[in-house]
Amino acid sequence: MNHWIIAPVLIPALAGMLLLLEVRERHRLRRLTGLLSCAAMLAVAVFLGDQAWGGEITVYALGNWQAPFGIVLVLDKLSALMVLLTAVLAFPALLYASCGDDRKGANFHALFQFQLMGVNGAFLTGDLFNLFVFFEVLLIASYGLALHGRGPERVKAGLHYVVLNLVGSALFLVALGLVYGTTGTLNMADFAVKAQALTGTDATLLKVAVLMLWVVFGLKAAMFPLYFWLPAAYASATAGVAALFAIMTKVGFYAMVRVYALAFADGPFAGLGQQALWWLALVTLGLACIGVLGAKRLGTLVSYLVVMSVGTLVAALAFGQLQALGPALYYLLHSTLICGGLFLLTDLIARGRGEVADCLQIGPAILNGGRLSLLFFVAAIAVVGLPPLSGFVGKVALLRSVPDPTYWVLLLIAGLCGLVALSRAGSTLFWRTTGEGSGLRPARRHLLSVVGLLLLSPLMAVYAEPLLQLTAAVAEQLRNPDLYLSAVLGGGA
Amino acid sequence: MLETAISIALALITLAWVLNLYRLVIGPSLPDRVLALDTMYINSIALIVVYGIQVDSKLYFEAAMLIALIGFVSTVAVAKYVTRGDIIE
Amino acid sequence: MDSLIEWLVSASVIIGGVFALVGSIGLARLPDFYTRLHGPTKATTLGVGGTIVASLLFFSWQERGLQLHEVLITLFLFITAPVSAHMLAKAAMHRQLKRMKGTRGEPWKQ
Amino acid sequence: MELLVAIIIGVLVASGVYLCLRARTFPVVMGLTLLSYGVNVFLFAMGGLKINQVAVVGMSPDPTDPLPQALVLTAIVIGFAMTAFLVVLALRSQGELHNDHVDGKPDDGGRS
Amino acid sequence: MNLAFVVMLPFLGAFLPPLVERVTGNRTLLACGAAALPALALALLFNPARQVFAGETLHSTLRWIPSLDLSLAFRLDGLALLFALLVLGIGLLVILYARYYLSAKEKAGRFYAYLLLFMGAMLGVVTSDNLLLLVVFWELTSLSSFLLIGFWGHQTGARKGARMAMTVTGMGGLALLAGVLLMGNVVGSFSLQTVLESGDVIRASSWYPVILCLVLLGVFTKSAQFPFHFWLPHAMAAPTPVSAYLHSATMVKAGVFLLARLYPALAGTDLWFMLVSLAGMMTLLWAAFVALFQHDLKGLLAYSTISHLGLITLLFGLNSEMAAVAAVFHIINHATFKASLFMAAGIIDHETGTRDMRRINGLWKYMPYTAVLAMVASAAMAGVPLLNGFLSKEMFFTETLQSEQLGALSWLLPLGATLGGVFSVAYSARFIHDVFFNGEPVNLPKYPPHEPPRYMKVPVEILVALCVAVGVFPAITVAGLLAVAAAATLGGDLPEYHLAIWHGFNLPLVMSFIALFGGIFIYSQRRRLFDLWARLPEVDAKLVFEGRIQQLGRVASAITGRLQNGSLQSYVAWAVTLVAVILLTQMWHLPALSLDVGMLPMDGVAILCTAMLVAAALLTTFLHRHRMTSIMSLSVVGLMVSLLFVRFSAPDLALTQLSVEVVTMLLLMLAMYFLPVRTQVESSSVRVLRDVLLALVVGAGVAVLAFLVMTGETTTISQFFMDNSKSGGGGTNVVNVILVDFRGFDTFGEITVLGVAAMGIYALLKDLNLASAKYDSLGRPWAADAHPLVLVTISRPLLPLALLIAVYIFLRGHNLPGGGFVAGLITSVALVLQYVASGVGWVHSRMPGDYHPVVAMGVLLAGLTGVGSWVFDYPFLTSSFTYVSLPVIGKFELATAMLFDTGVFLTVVGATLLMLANLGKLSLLDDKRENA
Amino acid sequence: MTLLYRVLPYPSLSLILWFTWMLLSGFTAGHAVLGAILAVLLPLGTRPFWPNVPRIRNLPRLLGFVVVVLYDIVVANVSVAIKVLGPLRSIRPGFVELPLELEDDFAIALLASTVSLTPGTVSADVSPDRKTLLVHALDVDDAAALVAEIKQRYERPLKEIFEC
Ligand code: NA
Ligand code: NA
Repeated sequence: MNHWIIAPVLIPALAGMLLLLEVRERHRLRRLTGLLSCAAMLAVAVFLGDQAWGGEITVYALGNWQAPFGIVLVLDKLSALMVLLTAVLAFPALLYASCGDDRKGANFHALFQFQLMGVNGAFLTGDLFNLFVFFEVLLIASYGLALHGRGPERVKAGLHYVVLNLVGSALFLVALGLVYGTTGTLNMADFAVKAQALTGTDATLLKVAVLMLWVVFGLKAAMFPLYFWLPAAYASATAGVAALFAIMTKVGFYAMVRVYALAFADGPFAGLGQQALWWLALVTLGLACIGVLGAKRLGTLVSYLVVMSVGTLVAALAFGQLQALGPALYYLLHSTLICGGLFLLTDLIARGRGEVADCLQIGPAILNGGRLSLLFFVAAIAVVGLPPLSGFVGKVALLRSVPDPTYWVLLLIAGLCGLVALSRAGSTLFWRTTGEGSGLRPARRHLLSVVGLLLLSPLMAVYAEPLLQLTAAVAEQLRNPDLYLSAVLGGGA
Repeated sequence: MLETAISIALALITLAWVLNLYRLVIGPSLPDRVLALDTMYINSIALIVVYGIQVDSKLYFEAAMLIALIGFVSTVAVAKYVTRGDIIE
Repeated sequence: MDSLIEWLVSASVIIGGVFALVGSIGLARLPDFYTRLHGPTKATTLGVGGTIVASLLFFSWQERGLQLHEVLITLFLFITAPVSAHMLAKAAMHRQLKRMKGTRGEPWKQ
Repeated sequence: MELLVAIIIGVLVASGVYLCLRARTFPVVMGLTLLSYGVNVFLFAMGGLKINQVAVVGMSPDPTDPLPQALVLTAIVIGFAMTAFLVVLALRSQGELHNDHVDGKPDDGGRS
Repeated sequence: MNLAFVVMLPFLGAFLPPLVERVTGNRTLLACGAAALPALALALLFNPARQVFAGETLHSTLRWIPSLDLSLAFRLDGLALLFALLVLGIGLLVILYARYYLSAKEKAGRFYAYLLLFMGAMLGVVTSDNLLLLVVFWELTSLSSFLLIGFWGHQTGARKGARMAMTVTGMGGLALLAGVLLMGNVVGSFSLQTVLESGDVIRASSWYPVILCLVLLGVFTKSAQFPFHFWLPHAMAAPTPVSAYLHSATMVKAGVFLLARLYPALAGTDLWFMLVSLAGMMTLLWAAFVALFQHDLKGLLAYSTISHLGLITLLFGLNSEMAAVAAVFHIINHATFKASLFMAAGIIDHETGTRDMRRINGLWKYMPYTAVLAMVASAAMAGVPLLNGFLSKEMFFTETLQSEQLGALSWLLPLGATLGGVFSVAYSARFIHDVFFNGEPVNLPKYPPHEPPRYMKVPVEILVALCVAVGVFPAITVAGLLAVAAAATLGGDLPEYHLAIWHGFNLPLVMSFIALFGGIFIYSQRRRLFDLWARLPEVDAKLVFEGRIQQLGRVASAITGRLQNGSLQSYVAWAVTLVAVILLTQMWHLPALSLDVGMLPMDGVAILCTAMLVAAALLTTFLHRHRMTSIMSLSVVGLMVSLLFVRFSAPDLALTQLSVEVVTMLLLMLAMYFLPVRTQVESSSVRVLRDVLLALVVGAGVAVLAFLVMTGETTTISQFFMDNSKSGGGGTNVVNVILVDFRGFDTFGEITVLGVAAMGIYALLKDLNLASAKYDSLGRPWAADAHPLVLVTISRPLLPLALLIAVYIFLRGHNLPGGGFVAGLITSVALVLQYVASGVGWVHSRMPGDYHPVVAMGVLLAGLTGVGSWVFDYPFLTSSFTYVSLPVIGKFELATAMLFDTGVFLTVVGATLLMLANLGKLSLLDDKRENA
Repeated sequence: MTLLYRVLPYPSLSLILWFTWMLLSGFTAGHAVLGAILAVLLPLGTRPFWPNVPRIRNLPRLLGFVVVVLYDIVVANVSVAIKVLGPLRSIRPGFVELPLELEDDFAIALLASTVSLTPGTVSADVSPDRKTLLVHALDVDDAAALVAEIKQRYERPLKEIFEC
């Protein structure tokens, strides 16, 4: 029996528990534990990716109870991809945080591991209520992480983040209740099958449930009008945490894709809420542009870039028939990694500027700013979508597969806004300086994590073709939900 | 006869509850309200026990026992809050 | 059902209900906190006690054997309820709540 | 009975939502608690209502749906964890921002 | 391969100079190192060039992203060769020139790196054989030019100039991208060859106007065509070698290059003529006019560049093959004379310390040699015979005369052309006269100026020599190159033309002379014109642009601030509104509510209890300002909900809810010590009304949903659990078996949540600085009795009793209501009661106070129980149970689920105590601070 | 004796626990064993939490005391019920100070509880020096008589049970 599927959940869980057992606060040991766990996760994720690429969808029936009665983990190409992405992002983020940020509060490493557990669980589970549980795991850990360290800004942003998500969780439960009340099941595949047969009142109730699910996922993904919490929360979080959070919005997006692909791409409920999703995504994109232009801190700017990527992605999903999903997933990989890297870089810059931190105003020159400015330049090019880095590839791929004028205009404007804002930010941070700074020099591990993440952009551009093929294969598998259904429910589906 | 008696008892206890809620609302002091709440908890024990007889089931006994055992902790906590502010010191 | 048992159970249940109600009437009706504090003791003791006796009789009869575990409820209540009352009295004295006219003696300063 | 439960759910949810929209951390905590009561009852009700049909094998001829109960149990525990976190966060906010406004706005008086 | 390598060479080489700089401080060596790359590239182009001259087009393709039809495809035809030579040749000269221009302090290594990056990008643009690839390089030129223009980033002008250039050209680049993508859609390929062969398809497509506009937007921004010309003068903040390079032969030429490149695909329509020639004409005239009034040496050259680019654009717009040839020719000529002029300007700047022509006068005396070079180049710019500028300008005049595109208004074209010529001569005259003559220099920062270092002049000499050579011997110097380039531009046969100095007396010659003398006349009238100019309102594009950008930022900030106003209330309101909208819109599709459905009968007790629950909920809500009262009524709600669970056959839920209630109350009381006991009225009545409405809609909506589901019929998967609970899970309490077995994974996640919440709370509480109240809410000092005797004494024996009950509840859980969670809560409550009764110090002197390990052990135990099933090759959390018979004791069950439930128990105990005990300790910190 | 003491530091508590367990789980052999194990283990485990609880020295007296208290509860309940339902003007509440002879904390607490359990009186406070118990009585004619009655009916037996 192949137990590896559950490893991405159990490895961080185990590491988290060991970290809790370690009561003597030996920081080196804690760091080592955390990093080893991340490394192991990376290895497992690669292995699982390889397995998923065999084309078979692997189902792991927890407690040996078959779907739809027990909870199953499902490893298909999409979940493998997302787990891999998480692992790739987590390692540098943790490495960065392990340079001292982890000591600014209690239980950082354990929280970090549990966050990963939650994220991986959410990606792997094939059960809707279990998805809720893992959402809560990742949320509660993220609450702790978001508040890690000190400062009133962080507390305020954290409070908003927590309260909104608690409201979201309540809504999630209502939606799940309706799902169970109408279809009598919680397994995603079974749900997809049963949903198709609903009529009359039950069908309407199910519609309400699904629309509510969109709201819940939209809140996690940070879509208009539910993204307002994000900029403050991300901008005020510790750098390593903010970098890891780059994946969090993608969890919401993932959940949308999963549910949509299984149950609503086809059949009687095809396109349920799609129109609304499309317009909300476009508004998100537009408002993110405005946010990027108006940002007064680099951290906020990057946060809006995250929102921008969400708008871009959800619009591509809502455009219809999952035809843009392949490029969207490529873009997702790119934006997650680069935004993560940018959060780290923002912190390095802020450290270098002392008091002024990442405020976009005149400040002291950064000691050895050359390296940072180079990194910033690369990251900006990548995130704005200028050639020759991954952002350009992703954007071109999206433009080609979403032939809609509004989308084109917005996406191009988004690029322009990013360009204007980031060139302004960069010139302020690196050029418009007064005297030598008293800020801190980046540590080697700091630079290593940032470079590690940002280097992925050129790599993703160089290997764009295989990656696009890969994401296209993911999309192809999703376009054919029968594969998933028969894997989970057996041949009968 | 038993059924009637039980119905009457249930009605009496529910009525007691209403009076408790009345005290809880009008107070006037915080100890009054806590006392009302405490009484409600105790009346609930009676209610659960009577309900157990009504439906001829012992499955609800533990709920009543639980209230008897730890229900008072809430009351103690509030009382300590009133006198000391700090309930764990 | 045996009519004697039924009669006994019914009586106990009603006694329980009555005392629960009387306690709550006291709570609602008595003029100051200290006197109101005496109300719930009725619910605690005879109110719950009556229903417990009923339950004891009923299930012992039903199951053809002595069923005593309900007694535990009373046991626990007898342990915990005085503590609540005591703590509430202290709270009231701390708050220097008004006493009804004609109360003899003084509460202690907390 | 179903009507009563629906009314209960409605009132709990409405009260919860209203309190969540208040400006201080305390009512928000109260609101979220009420909301989660409402949601738990809602989730519970999705299995349908049955009286004295506890889902214990061999004890009830027509047992109630146990699954929503299990879900609600999970939801209660998670809800408790979240509430506890929020309460402490409210304290942290009080400690760092010196007031209990959800946006950390300074106010005129603390303990009035 | 070879070709791709040549293009990549500068990119690869870009890493070299910074490295060399680190090794050696020798600037000459550094410059030579940097120059070696273009030199090598030029050498490598030698053979291919011969093939191109022989009429071949060289291709070289590397795979990159086939699924986007984006390949590293390069082509070398005449046009590409021409531009490659300009890019590399002038680049080489600029590097040599920069060796002397840059001061010793400056980071020359970085400069060369940027320059080489730019060179590579430019080379890529001109040799791309794939339109997407062209866009890639196109944007790269914008990016690298941003770095070059902003090289002196400490100067405001440089920063703003760089950003402006980047923003404008970046915008154009995005438009170009869109245009190219559309073109690709129409043609079905991004291959340049295919696109060029599909001109008819493109022009016939309904997308043609859009494509043309988007492409032209790219072209016009890049080539600084009206109305996008404003960025170029401000790019003069760059070091002069950069200007010499970017604004003569490369960056701005990328735009006109694209016109040439796509000529076969896009040209030949009226729209093309209107847009291109109109923009060209406007630019030509306006920039030439403005150039005259620039006092900055480089400013004059910048506007002159814009003007000449306008001329070239105009030529392409004429839709005539001959005009295209002229355009290509002028591209060559402009590159040579303008590069040399910029370099000369740089020398003057370098030697005098200023570029202000009002201060620079009479340099003829101080640097005659440079003066000669500059004057020759200026003359070429003015179109003086025997110099290269004359030849192409003559062709230009000819073409304007021959165009009939404007019909009856066709005479406007030669008129405009002549007028442009006039101003061109005028500003050239100014460049010569005002700088080298016109009296003595005024207040120069460096005085006296002298000739620059010998080798700084070499690049200028070479370029000026080229101007003269082409001007005098066009046929033997440039003709071949022009022919292949023009042929490649037109994508077919060349028209009949003849490069010669003398074409006889004809109208173009007359126009040339009008321009020459008119220009000199205008320059002679400069005082009056300057006065006039000075009276015109001065518009600084940089300020305007910067203002716009800042305004944009402010507006954006304002909009963002509106939406994202930092108010949680509004965020929650948005979310709730969304839900309300969903409910409202879907309600219409629901059937009319009917009470005439199968329901359980109501009874008086239930109705009364419902009424009480509702009342308590409303009380909690409306009394929320009286916080303690609100908490009390919330507790009533909790109690009622527990009883609801009792009523509807869910004793497990009732037990859980009741014990959670108690813990929650402890938590709230702990918190209330630090929080205000009242909330003041803050919400306006409008706000309250809005919130009440939202609450009502959502509440009613959810109630309706609940009612419909409850009264509907759904077959669920539950029967399976009922059937398999005993046989498969070993327990009769199905709810519990679901929790620890069927859906044990949920429970595993759930206890993780609890544990993580406790950890998070611990982290939040650590070092929390909270002042506790010294007086109660009535202003009295707190009571003295911290540990009342009765409470202390009674709570202690209660502990073993409660533990006993916990064990009982735990053990029966699998078969009857109960379980690890409730048992854990009972245990926690009993322990917390000890804290409450006897204090933290007392408790911690009797047991360890760190509950982290307990939480960890709990989750670990649950997890390990799950992992245990791997031994038997079953999935995680597969349960197993067996019945054991012992003498006396009898038969009992052993189940792994029990072990799992023990994990739950431990986690619950650890987590609640971690939360409550640490919250309780908070006040101790405050006391300690007081005492300290 | 020492070994027995080590295993069963509080035999009466262990007995109560065992009996509670049997009540809860039913009188079977298996539960008798399990209950015995728990009755030994739990007091041992929680021993640090209650260092000096007095031993019951007179078990029959204890049983007698329980019967008396239960009887008093029933009687007092009825009389108090009448007062509660009757005219309120007729009741004369008062705080009565009861000088304590008991010295042991646990015994004092038991007395206070007993006073509170019998309707009509609530023990409101114990003086810091543990010499006086403050009792609130719902209707008191003669404070001295009340004090005497409490001392006679409850305090004395308690003293006998615990302190000899
Ligand atoms: Na405390
Ligand atoms: Na001059």
